[in-house]
Amino acid sequence: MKVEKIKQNAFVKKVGFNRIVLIFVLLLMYLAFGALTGGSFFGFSRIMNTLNYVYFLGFLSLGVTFVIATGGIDFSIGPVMFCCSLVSGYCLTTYGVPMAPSLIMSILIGVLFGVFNGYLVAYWKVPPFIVSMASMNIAKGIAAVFTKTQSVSWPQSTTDDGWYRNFINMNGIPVGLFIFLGISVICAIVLNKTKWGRYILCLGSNEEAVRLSGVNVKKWKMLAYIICGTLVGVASIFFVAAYTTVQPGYGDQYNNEAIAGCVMGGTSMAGGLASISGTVIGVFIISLLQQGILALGFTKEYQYIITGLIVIAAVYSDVSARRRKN
Amino acid sequence: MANKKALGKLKGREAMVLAIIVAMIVLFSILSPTFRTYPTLVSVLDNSYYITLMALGVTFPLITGGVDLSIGTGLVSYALIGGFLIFQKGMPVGVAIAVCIGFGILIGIFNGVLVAIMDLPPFLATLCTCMITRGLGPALCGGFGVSWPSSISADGGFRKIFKFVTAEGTVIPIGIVFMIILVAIMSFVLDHTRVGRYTIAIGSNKEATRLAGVNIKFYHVLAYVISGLFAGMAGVAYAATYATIYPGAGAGFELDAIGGAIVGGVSASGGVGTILGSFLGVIVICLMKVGLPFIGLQANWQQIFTGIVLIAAVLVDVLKKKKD
Amino acid sequence: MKKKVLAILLSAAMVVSMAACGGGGNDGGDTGNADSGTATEDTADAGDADDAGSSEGGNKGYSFQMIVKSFQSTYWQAAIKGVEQAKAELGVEVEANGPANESDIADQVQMLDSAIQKKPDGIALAACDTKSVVDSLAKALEAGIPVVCFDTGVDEAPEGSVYATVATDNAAAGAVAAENIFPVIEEKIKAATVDAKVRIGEVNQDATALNIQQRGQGFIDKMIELCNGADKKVAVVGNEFYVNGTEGAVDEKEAEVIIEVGVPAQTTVDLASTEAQKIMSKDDTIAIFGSNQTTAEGVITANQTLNKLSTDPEKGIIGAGFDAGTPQKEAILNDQLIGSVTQSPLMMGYEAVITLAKICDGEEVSDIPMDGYWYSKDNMEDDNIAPNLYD
Amino acid sequence: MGEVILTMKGIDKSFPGVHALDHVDLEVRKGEVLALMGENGAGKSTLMKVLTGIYKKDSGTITYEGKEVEFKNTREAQDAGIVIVHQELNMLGHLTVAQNLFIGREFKKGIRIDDKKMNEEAKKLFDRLNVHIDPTETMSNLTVGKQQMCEIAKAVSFDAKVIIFDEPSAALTESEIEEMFKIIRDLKKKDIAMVYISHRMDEIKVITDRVTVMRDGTYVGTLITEKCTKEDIINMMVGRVIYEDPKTESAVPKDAPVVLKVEHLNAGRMVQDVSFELRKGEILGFSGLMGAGRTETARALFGADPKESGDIYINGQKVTINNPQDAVNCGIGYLSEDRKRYGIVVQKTIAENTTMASMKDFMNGIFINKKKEVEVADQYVEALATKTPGVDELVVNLSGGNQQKVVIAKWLTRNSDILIFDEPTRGIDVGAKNEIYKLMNKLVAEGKSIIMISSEMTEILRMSDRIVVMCEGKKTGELDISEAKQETIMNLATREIE
Repeated sequence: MKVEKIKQNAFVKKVGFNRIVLIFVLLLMYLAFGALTGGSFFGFSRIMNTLNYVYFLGFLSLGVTFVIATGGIDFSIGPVMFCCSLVSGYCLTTYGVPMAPSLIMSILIGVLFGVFNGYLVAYWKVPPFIVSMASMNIAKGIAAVFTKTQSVSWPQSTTDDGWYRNFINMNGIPVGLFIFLGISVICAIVLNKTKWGRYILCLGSNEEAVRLSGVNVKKWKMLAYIICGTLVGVASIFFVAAYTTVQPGYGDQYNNEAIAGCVMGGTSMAGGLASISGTVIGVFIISLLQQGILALGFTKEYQYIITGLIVIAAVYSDVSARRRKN
Repeated sequence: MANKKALGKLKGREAMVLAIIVAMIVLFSILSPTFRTYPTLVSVLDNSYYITLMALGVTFPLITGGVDLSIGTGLVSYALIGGFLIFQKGMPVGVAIAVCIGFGILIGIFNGVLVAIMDLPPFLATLCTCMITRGLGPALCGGFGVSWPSSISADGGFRKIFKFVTAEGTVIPIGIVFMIILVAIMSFVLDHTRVGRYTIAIGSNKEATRLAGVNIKFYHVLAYVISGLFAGMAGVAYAATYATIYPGAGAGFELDAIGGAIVGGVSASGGVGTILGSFLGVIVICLMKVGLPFIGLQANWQQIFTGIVLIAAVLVDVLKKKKD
Repeated sequence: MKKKVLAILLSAAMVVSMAACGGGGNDGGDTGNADSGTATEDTADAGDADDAGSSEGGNKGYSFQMIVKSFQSTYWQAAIKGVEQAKAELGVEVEANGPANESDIADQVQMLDSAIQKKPDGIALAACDTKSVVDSLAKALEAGIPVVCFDTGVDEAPEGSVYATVATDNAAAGAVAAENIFPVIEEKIKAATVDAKVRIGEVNQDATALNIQQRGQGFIDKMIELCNGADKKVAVVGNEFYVNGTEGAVDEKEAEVIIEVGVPAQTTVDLASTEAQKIMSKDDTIAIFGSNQTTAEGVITANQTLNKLSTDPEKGIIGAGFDAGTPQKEAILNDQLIGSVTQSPLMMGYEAVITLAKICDGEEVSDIPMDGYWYSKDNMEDDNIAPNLYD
Repeated sequence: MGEVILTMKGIDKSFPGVHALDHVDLEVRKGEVLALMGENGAGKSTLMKVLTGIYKKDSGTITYEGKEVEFKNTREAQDAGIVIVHQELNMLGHLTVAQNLFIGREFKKGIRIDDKKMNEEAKKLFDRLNVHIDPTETMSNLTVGKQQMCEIAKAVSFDAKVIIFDEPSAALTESEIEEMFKIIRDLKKKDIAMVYISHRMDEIKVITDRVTVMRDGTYVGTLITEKCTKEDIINMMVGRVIYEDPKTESAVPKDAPVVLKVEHLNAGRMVQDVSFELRKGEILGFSGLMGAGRTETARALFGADPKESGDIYINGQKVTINNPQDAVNCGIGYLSEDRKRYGIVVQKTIAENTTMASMKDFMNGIFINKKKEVEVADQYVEALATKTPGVDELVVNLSGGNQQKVVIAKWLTRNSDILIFDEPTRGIDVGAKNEIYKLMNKLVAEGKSIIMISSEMTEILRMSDRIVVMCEGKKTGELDISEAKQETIMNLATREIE
């Protein structure tokens, strides 16, 4: 038994340690960028910019965390997010649907995609990877067909309908941050303290065993995708709140960044092991990176490359850590 | 002879896909008179070359139970770098092509190392490479779009590899001939050589293959190298077909190829699949790409249909499994 | 465990080092462009021999930020070239940057904000999307940083934030294309009847910024006007956005002339060419217009298989493009396209910087409208055209 | 007795935190079968893996045919003539038998693989061992037993001088074991040395010449098989006698109520018209050969696999069971033979696994009552004497026996009255086995009822009150323990085969 005791401590440490290192990295990066951009990086409005990116990316990451916890994957989130705000935005601008319903609609569309993905994965056993591919195409297609391939601009803050933009920034107060952290906490509770999270994590680790314990795994698996869909819907609101305009046919790059943030946070692609706090930190790292790269006058390309490399590093450390444990 | 039976099953799948292709062609021809013309056929092929090449390559990682998402953004950045060399550095086209393919192989090796040696989940590893390649091309050649020499220009000869224009201006899509040859070669490689045999073996039971004394690391890496190699060739095909290569494009190309392979009966869980299947699958995807606009549907419908077809293709397998 | 820490530190280190070289590059003068993709090297190669000589010219020592839509299309290389010239003449710093892709709206907004925080003497902006930059412009106003819009105007910009706009009148530019195509196909249009319709195609990139929309619409409206002039009724079919957006069009049945608008699902040449193909492979098509570089190249690509384009309406389809780039220029020289409309990216870039400098000198500035020039085989060499025909 | 072909001296091997092998010695002679015995984790497999180059030894020497050797990988060992038949089957399901046999050493014509020749060679090989397998059959279509045969055939096909069998019989039916023994004897004649790792005493007695025993990574001693008794061996393995005699008569009163009644259960080829009753407080043994359809019956009954027809009555009430949920709600619990896949969630803690089946009793509001969870888990760790530092231990870190206990705890927490034990002691070492047996007896004493599926005759005879025998998916007999003899069961189990 002594042996196992040691292993277990190592494991506990791993989980805790992980976060510490991440936060350390985060600060390190912040300082590095700050230094390199001659202080201008520490400005308040710079922080607000970074947050703008954090919000929608954060919700995407939170969502996909649940899916990855089940051992699945969803990389339709980016296009689906755009689909949400395009379709509802088009209704808003063209069919004169009032703001509030449009926002709700955004979320509902997200939920619908969640149901679609979840149903196919859980009940029809279609590999998640393929479902993602499919619903990615479908989301892009629907959005484009619906908007007649025109981009949609949500109202400016100055207009009467502009109030929705207060979600992220009400005269200087980063409301969005509070909402985001609030929802993160809820997610953390759901994942760690409730039956939902327990089953989602367990079936991510060994689905058959959970099924034979008399648990309706299909239901819980589907739930994970629905949660993801919902959060994607929320993300779409925060995206338009930050950038007003969305256009059909895009959004892929956000999949990668969202998944990256989540994996960096120590959520294991193998499933069964997920951490909301990690995801949140991961998202901050990604956003800071994006912000910093731009601030340094690099183009997006460099961000792609660096993000790619970082995620590889993160995953490799996760893999090798697990290999050590077994 | 169960082996025959197994073969038979796949043949069945290919036959099915072939039937779908015929059905689509008939349908489109009925609905759109302009579709049933020689040029359209040619254009379907034109659109298919680079996707086909990707699909032929990516079939190998898929059969090992992995996947390669980096091919789409990859091929664009290879083509970009090639074009950059021709125009900014005034290098001959031949060199550009070589570089294009060379880069493909390099990235292939990189993927291989990540997946086979560092043991990362293929999906995630290649997703990262996808990001990296997406940045690589533009980063290396300044984020500008470049165009390879056009068919009329002196050294535009390489475009004739895929499409030969006779004096009277009739177009002969000789590209398809090469595709068929490649399909033949790769089928042979997959079915009758160690490379193919071990690729399947790895997809079937990696540990067992290792214990059988096979150098799985090598063959596993090789699968990704093949995929990279073909991505490089796809880069050339793309440059040969389209006037200008724009950076940032290419995201999503891989899905057409992988989708095609899946439609063609390659199992997402590895161990099963044929080259011919992948090839036919790609044709289905390309028919939709080109065909749907002809029957008066806006281009965007194509994406929706691609999605649906993909799901359908997999559901067929799922249901078949349910049966036996 | 160690491995994990190591790996993460490693990646951190990587970030820092990446950043470091960026920073290194940054303090150097015009390497701003270098960051934004070695633009300077390119343009340096691409000519501007006098650049070196005249760089000692006037020295105002202003530093400007320039945000372009992207460096994707060679169009922007020309713009940068113009900027280089202005820099050389005025001896000002210009740091240019732009998203990887004309549709990375979010990125551009971020870049604009970054630019503002760098507190430059002025910002030149070519907005990918005219709506989403509005807030940032307001920030610029607060920070008291003058903004000059080039290539694309921002209508809803907060009062006083944008000092001047250096942009092509896209509607007019689109019309130019129509005006030049019409005479060639006039006979055919005259000959057209309700039963024997003729078809004019237009391939339009999915319009994010207004300018391409306006361009497309400008072409359609002008064409309708001209056709009505030849008392033929016109119907617009294809992409609903334009079908609904057009006045003076009639129903497809009673029209003699049909304008078909194709919009590719995404801004990629392959999809553009598919759209072009769809239109060109119809027997009654007599002309086709690609309303920007990508779509024009789409038309050319489509022709590689169809081989239908010709400068003679009797022999085939009349093709016209927009902007420049090697493929188009070759196509024109080889009688595939009868011509194309170019804006003056070089001048725009140039003017934008000049205007900023003026603002800093406290001079009055006003909008500078740029024309779209029609160019064809005959006038490609002219002095007012040639410099704008970038590769 | 032939001369020594292989000696391992002072082999030492440590893994992070574990001293797996502590100066172990081993000596194998030509033409003998050497049994290598020891509880799970005694280091048998590790030792063999060191020998065949899967692991690298820390110290010690391996002398093979007079020369000191060290193999870097299985391939080298194979080439030298030392081949291992692995415990877990190493099949490539998508390839054919022949392709499997020659994987890694295909015959080639130029760059082309010569499948035709491979099939012929495979055929020859099977004829030599007189087993009947079609070389062109796809591997995944074969029965476990047949696959095991292929493994052995493969081993033989590297004209090996030393063959190591790592629990080869674990997955074999009695008849297949017989077949295998034939092959082994045959190989002995060919002067081939064999190391035979197994838990099954009776086999050891039958087939081996000498027995080397290991305990906790150390060498204990070697015995001549004829000259020793099971007890001797077991004593060396565990240091205490635990062997018990078969039950003689049922402990269940004749009038005990029927808690479970299954009528005409049908589920595919493996379950045809199976009917039986289970009484309160009874252990109903399910005997039969591997692939007789016992597990399938259990799974169909439990709703894990779809069933075509059949009625199930719980305490006289007819119930419908379409999925595990229904079954669990009817108070049935299923302990699978393959714990790691079907029993436990290895990456989770003991507590989490314990409450898996009965979450709803551990909720207050929408939150999980972790405190209660831990309490209950603790109770069962007490009650079942699970060896663990605490209930927050990850199950992956427990030994097989203790994992089994966690699964049992799971069902007790759900207080299921009917427990299906499928091969409850597979892969569990002798000591822990005994504890599980005690536990089962305790459970029935408390009024639970148990269906026990087991391939080990001794286990069946020792535990069951009644025995149902199955063969080829049909129920071929039902015996009271008092009338059950090994022979009677055997020929019920094999009736239809002959």
